[in-house]
Amino acid sequence: MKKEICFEEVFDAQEQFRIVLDAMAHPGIIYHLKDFDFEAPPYLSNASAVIAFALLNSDVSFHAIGDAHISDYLALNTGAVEETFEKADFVFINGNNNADVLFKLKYGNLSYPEDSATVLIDVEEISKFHLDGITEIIFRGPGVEFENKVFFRGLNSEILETVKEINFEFPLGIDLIFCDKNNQIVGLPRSNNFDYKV
Amino acid sequence: MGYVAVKGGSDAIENSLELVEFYRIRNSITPIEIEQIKSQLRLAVDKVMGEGGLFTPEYAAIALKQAEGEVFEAAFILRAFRTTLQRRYYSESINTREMFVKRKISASFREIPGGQILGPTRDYSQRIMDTKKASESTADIQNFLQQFESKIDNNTLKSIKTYAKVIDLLREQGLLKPIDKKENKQLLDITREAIKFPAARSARLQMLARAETGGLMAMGYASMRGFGSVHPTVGELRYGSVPVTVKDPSGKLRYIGKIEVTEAEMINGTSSNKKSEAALYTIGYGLCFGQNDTKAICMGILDTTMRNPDSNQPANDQEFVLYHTEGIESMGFTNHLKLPHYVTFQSSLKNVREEVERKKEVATV
Amino acid sequence: MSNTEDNWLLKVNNLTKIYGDYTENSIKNTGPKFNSNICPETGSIVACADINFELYPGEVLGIVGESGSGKSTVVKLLYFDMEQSLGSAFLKPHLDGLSNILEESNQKKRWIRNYLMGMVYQNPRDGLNFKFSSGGNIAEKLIMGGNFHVGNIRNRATDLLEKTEVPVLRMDDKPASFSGGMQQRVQISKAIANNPPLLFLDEVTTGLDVSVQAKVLDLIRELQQDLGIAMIVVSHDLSVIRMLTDRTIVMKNGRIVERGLTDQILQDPQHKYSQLLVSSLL
Amino acid sequence: MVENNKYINKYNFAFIDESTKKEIRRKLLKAVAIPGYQVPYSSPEMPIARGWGTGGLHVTLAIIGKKDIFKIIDQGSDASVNACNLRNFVQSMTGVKTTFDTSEATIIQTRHRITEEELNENQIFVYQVPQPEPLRSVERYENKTRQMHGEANYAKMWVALYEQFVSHGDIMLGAGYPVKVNNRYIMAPSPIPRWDIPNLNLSKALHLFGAGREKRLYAIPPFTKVEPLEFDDIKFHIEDFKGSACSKTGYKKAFLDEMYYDDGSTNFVINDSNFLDKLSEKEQPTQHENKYINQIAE
Repeated sequence: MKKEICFEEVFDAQEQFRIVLDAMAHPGIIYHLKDFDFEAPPYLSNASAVIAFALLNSDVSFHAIGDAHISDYLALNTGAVEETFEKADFVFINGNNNADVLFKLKYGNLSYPEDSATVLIDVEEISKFHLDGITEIIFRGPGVEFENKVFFRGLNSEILETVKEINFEFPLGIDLIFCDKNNQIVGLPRSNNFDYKV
Repeated sequence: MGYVAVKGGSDAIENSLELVEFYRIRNSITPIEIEQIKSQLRLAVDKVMGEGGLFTPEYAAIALKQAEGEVFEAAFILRAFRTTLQRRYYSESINTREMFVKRKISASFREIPGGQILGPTRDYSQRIMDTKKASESTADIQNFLQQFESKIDNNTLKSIKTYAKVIDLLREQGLLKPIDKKENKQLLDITREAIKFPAARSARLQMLARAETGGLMAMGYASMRGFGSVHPTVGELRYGSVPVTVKDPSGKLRYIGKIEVTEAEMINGTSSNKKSEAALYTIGYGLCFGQNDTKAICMGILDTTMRNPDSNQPANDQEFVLYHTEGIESMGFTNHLKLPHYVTFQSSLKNVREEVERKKEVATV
Repeated sequence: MSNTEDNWLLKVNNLTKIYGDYTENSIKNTGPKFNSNICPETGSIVACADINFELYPGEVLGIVGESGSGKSTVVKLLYFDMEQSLGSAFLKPHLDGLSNILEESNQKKRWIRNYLMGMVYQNPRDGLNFKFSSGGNIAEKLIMGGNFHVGNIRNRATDLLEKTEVPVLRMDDKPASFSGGMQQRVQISKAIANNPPLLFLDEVTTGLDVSVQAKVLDLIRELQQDLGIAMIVVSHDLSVIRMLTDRTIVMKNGRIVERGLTDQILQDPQHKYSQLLVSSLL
Repeated sequence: MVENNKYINKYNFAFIDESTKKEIRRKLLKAVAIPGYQVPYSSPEMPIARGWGTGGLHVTLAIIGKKDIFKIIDQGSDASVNACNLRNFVQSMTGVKTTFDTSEATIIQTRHRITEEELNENQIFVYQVPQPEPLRSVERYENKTRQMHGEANYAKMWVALYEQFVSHGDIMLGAGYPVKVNNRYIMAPSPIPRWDIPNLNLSKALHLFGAGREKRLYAIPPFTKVEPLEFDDIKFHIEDFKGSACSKTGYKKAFLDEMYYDDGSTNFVINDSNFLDKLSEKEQPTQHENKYINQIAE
C-alpha cells in the first residue's frame, strides 16, 4: 500500500473541509466533493477518503468496519490511531452494515456532548429524485429552512431507526455524513429531527 | 468613507509602530547583541522561556529585545511563535535525578546526599546598589573571568555525578503518603486541548509551569500568610541541566539536547482521614524552565493547595488559580479594555436612561 | 383511594448508599445487629442499605431514627441530591412508574425534580438561594416548572406566601433577613409551588423554637389536607411523626428495623430500638 | 523584512499549523451539530493579544481559503484600528481579497455588531467573543455552568432576570443579551447590541463564534431558531433611539452612534460604516427582516 500523494494538505484540506462544513450546516442538501485519483481499497468511497484526509490526524482515532485494508489505508494516510468502536472519534461504515454496531459508539455526556463519534456512511447513491425501492430521509431542524428530502440507495433503514434511538436525548448523540460513489455527501447532525420512509 | 477611513486606521497603526521603533533606539544607537541579552540578562530570558512555554534562549532573547525588555510582552511573542512550530515528537519524561546540578539545597535536613550546593544565587547577596556596574569595562570582565576560570579544576568538574533526592530518602522510610488511587493520572497536553475542570494533575502542573511568576507568587504567598493553610518546607530545590530524549519511529531513544530547569519539591505535613492511618507527608511539585526559584517554589505550594479543594481559600480553588495566573491571557484581556466599546456602551446607556425616566415617573406619580 | 398493590405513587427497592470502597461483606457486617454502620474490613460507611417501601398517593410516611441512622440519606437519594450505590425507585407519574428514576440522565432527573417533587431541608440555606429574594426563590421553582409569566409568577408567589403565612410585603426581600420560622415557610412555599404529587420534609422543625415548631407543623398538616400531597417526613422527633404521619418506618444503623401504622408503632413498638424511642417520648 | 537565514521567518498559509487547523475544523463541525453548545478547543496563541479577537481569528484562519473574500468590522466599522490590524494580518497570512462591501464578502469577522445588510446563504459570519459563558454572571465556576447547560438547568439565569425586573422595572441586560438556541442551549451572542439579536433568528448565513481566551467555539447554523430570553409579559426590546435619525442620511432604521462635538452639539450617525456608505451613495441594501426594526416609523 502506497501513501497517497494527490491530496494537498493545505489547500485541498481547506476546500474539502468547507464543503463538509456546508453539508453539516445544511442537512439534507447534497454537496459534491472533489474527485481525487485515490487508490483506496474497495468498499471505501472517494468521498469518505476525502473527508478522512481533510479531518483526521494523529490527535484522533477511527474505526472502520469490514475490510482490514481500509484501516491500514486510513492509518497510513492520516496518522490517526485505530481504536475500538467504543472509543473511536470517526467511524467508517457501509450503508448495508448491520445497525447494531452503532449502539457501541460514544455519544458524549451532558457536560461534553461533543465527545462523540462522527460516522461516515458509504451508500450506493444519493439523489434528490425519487427512485423506487430506496430509502427517503426527510430532514427538519437547524440548517433546514422548511424540509429537505433526499433519496438513498444502499442504506439499511435499521441504521436510521438506530440513529433516531441514539440521538433521542439531545444534546447526546452521534453525527453522520452519508457518502456515495459519485462523491456526493449529505450531513445528518444530531440536532436534526428527521423522518424516513422505505 | 470606506477606503479613506480604513486608510486612516492603517496609517495610524503604521505611525504608531514607527514611533515604537523610534522610542526603542532613539537614545542609544549601539545595538544590543542577542548574545549579550542571552548571557547578561539570563534570568529575564529564563522567565520569558518559562512563561512563553518554549525552551529557546536565543528566540527568547530576540523577543526581549523586540519588546524593550517587557517580560510579559516578550513571553507573549514567544508563545505566538511557538504556535507556528509543528509538534513532531513528544519527548520522554525528563529525569531530574540525572540532572547536572548547578544548585541544590534542602531546608529540611542539615546535610543531604552530595551536600548543600548554593550555586549561583543572590539569596545571600546584600542588596546594596553596586554602582561599579555602571562603569564595568571589557577589561574588568576579562580579568574576572580569567581569575575565576583558573580556579576551575576540569577533573573535578568531570567527576561530578548525579545525586540521590531528599524525597527518595523519605519515601524509602515510608513517610510519604502514597499517591491517591483515585487521582486522575491522565497525561494531557494543554496546548492541544482546553483544560477541563476538575483538571488532571498533569494539566494543572502544565498550566502552572507556563503561568506568570508574579501571579503564582501572589497566590502562594496568600496561602502561606493566612488565606490558606499551607506552610511547606523546601524538601529540595534544584537547578541544573537535564538531558531530553525522544523515541524515533523505530522506538529507539535519541538524545536531542539539554534543557535547564528549576525543580522544587515542597514537603507538607498532612492529617489523615482515618484513625488507623498515620499522618504522612505529601509533596508539592514545581518545575519550570531556566533558573526561577520563586516560580518553582510557588508551583510547589499551589500543587499542594489545589489537591485539597476548598472554595473558601483562593489558592485551593483550581479554577481560580489556573485561570487567573495565566499571564498572557490576563494581560491580553486587561488591555482589551482599551479597545472601543461604544456599541456595547450605547446599549447599556439606553437601559440606564430608560430606568432614570421610569423612576422619575414613579416619583411624580 | 384504596392502597392496593398497584396504585402506589413511589416504590423503592433495595436502596443503598455506601461511602468508600466496599465489598459484599460491607452490608453483611454492618447494621443494627452490629450496632455499627462502619464496615470493619474496608472502613466504608453504609449510610443506608436494603431500603424497601411503597408510598401511596396522598399518604404521609414517617422515617424516624437517631442521627446517623440513614433516614436523611434516603430522601436525599430519592431527591437526587446524592447518588445511590445500589437500588431503584419508581415514580408513577414518570413514565407510568416503569422507569427507574435513579438511573435517568441528569437532564431528566432535573425535570422530575421540577415537576414531580418538592423538598424542604432542615437548613433553609440548602433549599433557598439567599442571593435571591423570597419571591425570586419561589419564581425559580415556577420557572423550572414552565411558568414564564412574571405577573402570574408574582400572583402565585403571593398566594403561596399567604398560605404559608409569610407577610406578602416581604416578597421582594432576601430571606437572609427573615427569622428561622419564616425562612422555613418560604422554603415550604417554594417546595409546593408546582403542586408536586410528592414532598420530602427533612427535619424541617429541628432548630426552631418550640412555639414556632408547632406553627410550622400545623401549616404542613393543613397543606397536606388541602392539597393531598404525598409526603415523606424525616425526623428524629417522634412527636413530629405522631402529628403528621399515617405510617412510619423506624431506622437504625442504616436499616429499617420496624414499619407499620404510626399509631400501632407508638402504642405497641416491637423492635427493642423502637421501644426505646417510644419510651423516651413518654 | 530583512531576510535572516539563521532564524525561522516563514509562516504557514493562514498562520496556524495544519494539525491545529484540523482540530479547529473538527470542533467547528461538532459546534454546528450542537447549536449553541460551547465546544472546548486548544486555542493556540496568536500574535494578537488575548481578548483582542484571537478566537475570531482562529475560526477565520481555520476556514479561509484562497477563493474567499474577507471583510472585518469592529464596532460596525471597517475602519476601526483593531479591524485594520486584523485585516492586515489575515491578508498578509493568506493573500485573500478583502472587501468593505458586506454583500460581496464570503467571510465576515466582527466584534460587537451584525451588519445591517442582510446576510446570504453563502456567507459565514465569525464573531470575536470575550465571554462565551452566558451563565457566568450567576455562576462563577466553569465546572458548574457546564453541568447547568448539560441539564438545561437555567433557573438561576431566569431568576436573575426576574430579580432585575423586580428591582429596576425592566430586564437590564444590554449588549450580549443572552439567547436560547434551537429551544435548548442558552448562548452568549457576543456583545452585539440588542438591536442585532433578532437578526440571528432563522438567519440564512452560518454564524460561528470563537472565544480564544476562554478556549471555546460555538455555532448557529442557518435557519435556526434563536430567541432572546424574555418572559411572556416582560418582553425583550431593542435599543430605542426615540425617532432619532442619522444626521447624514436621515435614516432611522439602523443602529446609531451618538456623537458629541467640540461646540457642545450632539447628533446621530449610522454605526455600520458600509451600510452608511451605501445609503449615502443612494444604493438600497436589503436589511434583515425583523419585527423590531419594522416597528420603527420611517
